[in-house]
Amino acid sequence: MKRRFEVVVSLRPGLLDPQGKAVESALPAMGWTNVSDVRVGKHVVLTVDADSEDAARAQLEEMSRRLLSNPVIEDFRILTSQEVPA
Amino acid sequence: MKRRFEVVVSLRPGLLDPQGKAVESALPAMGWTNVSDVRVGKHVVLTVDADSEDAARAQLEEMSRRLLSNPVIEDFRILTSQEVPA
Amino acid sequence: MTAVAEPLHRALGLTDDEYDRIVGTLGREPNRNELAMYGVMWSEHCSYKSSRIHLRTLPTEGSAVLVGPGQDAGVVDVGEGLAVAFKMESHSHPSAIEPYQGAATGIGGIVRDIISMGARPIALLDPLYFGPLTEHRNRWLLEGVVAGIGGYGNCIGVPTVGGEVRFAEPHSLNPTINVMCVGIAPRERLVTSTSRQVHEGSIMVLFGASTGRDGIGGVSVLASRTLEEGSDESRPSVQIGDPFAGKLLIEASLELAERDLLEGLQDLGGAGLTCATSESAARAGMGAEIDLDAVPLRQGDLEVFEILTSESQERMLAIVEPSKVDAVLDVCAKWGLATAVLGRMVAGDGLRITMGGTVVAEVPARSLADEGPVYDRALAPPDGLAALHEDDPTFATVTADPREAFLTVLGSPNVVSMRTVWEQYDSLVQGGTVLGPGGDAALVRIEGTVKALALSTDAKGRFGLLDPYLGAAHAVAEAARNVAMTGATPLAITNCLNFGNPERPEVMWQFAESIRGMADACRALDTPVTGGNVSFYNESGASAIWPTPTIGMLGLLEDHRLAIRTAFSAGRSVYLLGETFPELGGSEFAEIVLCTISGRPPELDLVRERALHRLIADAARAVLLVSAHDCSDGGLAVALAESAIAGGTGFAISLPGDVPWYVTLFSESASRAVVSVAPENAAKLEVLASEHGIPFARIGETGGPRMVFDALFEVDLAEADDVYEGTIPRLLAG
Amino acid sequence: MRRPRVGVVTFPGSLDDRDAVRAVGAMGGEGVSLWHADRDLRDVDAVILPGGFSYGDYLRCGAIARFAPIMEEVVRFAGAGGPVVGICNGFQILCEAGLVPGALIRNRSLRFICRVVDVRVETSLSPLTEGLTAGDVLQIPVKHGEGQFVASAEDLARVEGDGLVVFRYCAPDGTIDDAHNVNGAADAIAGVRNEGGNVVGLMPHPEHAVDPDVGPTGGQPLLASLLSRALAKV
Ligand SMILES: Nc1ncnc2c1ncn2[C@@H]1O[C@H](COP(=O)(O)OP(=O)(O)O)[C@@H](O)[C@H]1O
Ligand SMILES: [Mg+2]
Repeated sequence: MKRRFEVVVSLRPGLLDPQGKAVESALPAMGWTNVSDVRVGKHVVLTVDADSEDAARAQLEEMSRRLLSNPVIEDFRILTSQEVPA
Repeated sequence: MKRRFEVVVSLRPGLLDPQGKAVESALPAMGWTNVSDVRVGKHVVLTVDADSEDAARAQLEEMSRRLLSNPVIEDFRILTSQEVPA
Repeated sequence: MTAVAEPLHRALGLTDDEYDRIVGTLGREPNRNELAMYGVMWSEHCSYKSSRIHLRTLPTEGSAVLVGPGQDAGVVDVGEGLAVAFKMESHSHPSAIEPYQGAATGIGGIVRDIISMGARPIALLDPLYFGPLTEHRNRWLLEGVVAGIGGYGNCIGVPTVGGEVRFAEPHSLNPTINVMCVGIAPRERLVTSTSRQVHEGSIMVLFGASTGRDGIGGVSVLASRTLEEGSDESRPSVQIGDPFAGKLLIEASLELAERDLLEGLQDLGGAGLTCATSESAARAGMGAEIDLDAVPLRQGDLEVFEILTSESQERMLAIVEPSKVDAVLDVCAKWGLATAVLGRMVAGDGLRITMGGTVVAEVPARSLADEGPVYDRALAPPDGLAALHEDDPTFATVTADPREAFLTVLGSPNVVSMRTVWEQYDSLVQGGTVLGPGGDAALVRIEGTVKALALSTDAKGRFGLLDPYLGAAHAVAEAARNVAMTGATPLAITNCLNFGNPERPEVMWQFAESIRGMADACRALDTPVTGGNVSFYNESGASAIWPTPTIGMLGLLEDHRLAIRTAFSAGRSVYLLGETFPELGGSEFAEIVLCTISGRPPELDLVRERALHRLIADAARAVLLVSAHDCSDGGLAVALAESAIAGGTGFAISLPGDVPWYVTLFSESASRAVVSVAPENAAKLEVLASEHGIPFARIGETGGPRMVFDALFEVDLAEADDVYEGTIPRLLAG
Repeated sequence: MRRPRVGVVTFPGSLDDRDAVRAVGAMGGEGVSLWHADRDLRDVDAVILPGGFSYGDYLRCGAIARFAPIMEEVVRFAGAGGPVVGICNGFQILCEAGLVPGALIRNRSLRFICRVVDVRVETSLSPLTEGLTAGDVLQIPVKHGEGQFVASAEDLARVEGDGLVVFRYCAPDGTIDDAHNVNGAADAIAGVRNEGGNVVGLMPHPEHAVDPDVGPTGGQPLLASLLSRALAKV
């Protein structure tokens, strides 16, 4: 059974996020002075083929830990999961 | 009133995604042969200070169009929005 | 957590004696902020407490040396009113857990060492040592480290022009990541403790990134004592680099130096504010008053000790005469950098730190910066060294097929082309790269002159394991030889000394022997030590790295148009300069063909070595040479093959009948080079060689699509090229 | 006759700006440094947006630089037919500003690549190629991590149909093949121009290919062409 997942990988809170910083400091010049705390992370969408949703989810979590993120500096979050009609 | 938004910026479906392809081709070597259609995009979280949610959302959409995404190759999606307790 | 049980100072890495010493200095118990400051400043990393007495024995004087060890970087005079600052550093421990950011912040740090001398960074080099690429984790480490070095170096516009990559099992658990930066400045613009006078009342201006909870590392135990469980989650010891901020910091710092607005300039590296403020004060023989309320914070809830010890990147500390403060702030604003007037220099030697109007720490600046503990640790040679020496591969019975052996050695990851690595670096930016990666040494033109700097980094892990004295001496000799092969004259070195745990007598013995070897070689080659860095504790569980003193050599070529390359061209006569002895101990051939790392490293005649360098320099000046390439890993066979591959032309050589083929081809005897000359210049070269007392042999001719090793075997250039260029890509593909 | 003045814009994070000024000078022009925050092109005859990592290339290469004050002037200058060249990061900025078609994403290999490549000239209708003929092959270095040219199917068809391709990566003999497509660019595209033919963006670095002491010289005819175009405007 195939499921489509959305995973978000983001820098741990407290860690410097140069990208977020750059966006934040660019906005005022463009007229937006009301934006703050910008953080930029990765958004990964993928399809996992497994017997059950739990199985797929378990595998995805391991993938996220081992490949999609480096736990030393990043957290990951599985956002959504939906079955892919065969 | 401050609201925290989550925005996802992703490559247009038609375009091939080198990062996604790289993840996909790295997985089998690590023992996962059941993953497909990997796409990697950006996940932006930011706080907008505006009079109403609609106002904030309208501004965010313009920001996303003009800065956060490049309409020539990317789409954006506002995922979530929640009020930030003052 | 057991840490909670033991006394605070121990949890901070201070011994009971060191704690008593602090109490003695202060005449009272230190408060926790002061304890945190001593904890970081008296750490091995900042205080050099185990290495200091040995480092003192290194030769540091030289006619060209303007600034020796002790400051952010060494500085050498290259004439025409110009000075070159250079320094090497390790970032191994951070890279082992987060290769990209670990290596990237390593580049940021070494670059700031150079700009704090007022010099513009013009070149980077990156000697790297990993475990075998057959393991996935080692591939992940190499990919991440290389991407991180490129990610930072490429983004700040400093060309990465050289380095090296070697592989050995002990580096699987302890990747060794060294980075070297070279910068240039007009002599009068140098910002050194001797060239600039700091005055009482001078202002300390902090500029660059804001301060966050970065690299608090060990000191975070202080936090875990005051905050609930798991709170240290938010106190990561890994720093994130911001190369864009780093680039702005370079431009702002250099503009400050150019406009003569500085009395002093210090980068914030290890131990952050604590180190920068105490060193600035101690160097000026003064005290300082610091107000932490002025420090721009990234997050609000930092504790005092965190602000004092944070290693947030991309920050600098300027010492400024009061009348020039506004001008300094303007320059920083122009480059979009945050600034903070931190405090001022005062008479006496007290470092007085206040926050919210109250004194949070008050200690003698010198006691932090200069008066840390110094240890004369026990030395003892490791067991089994004698046995290793006994089992000398030189006398092994060799059954290998010569052609197979050649392709195996040429295809060894320690020998093959690292193009896959160095193509990920911008080696061209700034427009001065005469010779980039891929030859013996890099050559970088000095803008506005015809001179060029020659740069090479080298370490000899296998030799060091078998004999740390010879290992270090060979590293110096090879680095100098690489530089000399371009026609340049070796001037001075910097180094990064990578070792295991100094509290183990075997490691300390390896260290002491390496220092001895480096010192002797530097004296003999007249290349004084201008600075460096010591990285201990490259050890996990049972596995310590081999003694790895990495040498960064700086040389000068008077006219870059005289540069000699390694590439053959057709129709030339090939000479082997120097003598080949049966010396296979610790050789590439022994490791990869005979599968043993044993015996003794080759002997090293430093007088002969220097004569070879002078011969090449004279030959270059006389425009005699078409190519020159030193013999190192893989011996004569690899030197010939590399010159042939580089030039896309083959060769035919004859082999002496009375010496075993594997000695002739793979012995790693020192002080040798393969050069090629136009036939009409052969006689001149021979005369010159004799004048310098260098034995020579005309061994063959260049040309054709094949490498012909007498009647022994032949290899098509294309086949050799595939082995040489294709191996690393194939290994990385997994 | 005065030397053509070629403006080189320095954004925060620009890196090859000094190299571009030097190269223009070496080719007989006058390199004029322009500052991102100014609204003044100092009446130059041509503009170069140089390589580098403007604003760290964070978010997207060129995404932030394109909003710099001076870009309004560059857009106006281009609109008036002035010759504008974007090199590497400058190319990315031109794309972001919509001055040339397409966009540039991570290299196929996901690795930064610094290498001397062969590029084939596809048209003489650009400020860089006036002196050259389609089919000419030049040696020029590339050095980028995000140089893979992409465009939607429709845009790509238009780019090809209207002959907007100025350079392609090629083999030394000029043939186009995947092996020499250094970053996986669509149709091996290394450089494109606008419909007006006065704005061109390319990933290779001509400013690093004029001095024989430090590399190939494939950039010389390109900068020579730019200078004569600039002169024509004088
Ligand atoms: N990590 C690296 N970064 C940059 N250049 C490198 C790197 N590794 C190897 N090189 C380059 O490859 C060439 C060969 O390196 P090396 O094998 O160490 O030469 P040698 O044996 O003469 O010391 C040198 O020009 C060196 O600068
Ligand atoms: Mg070397």
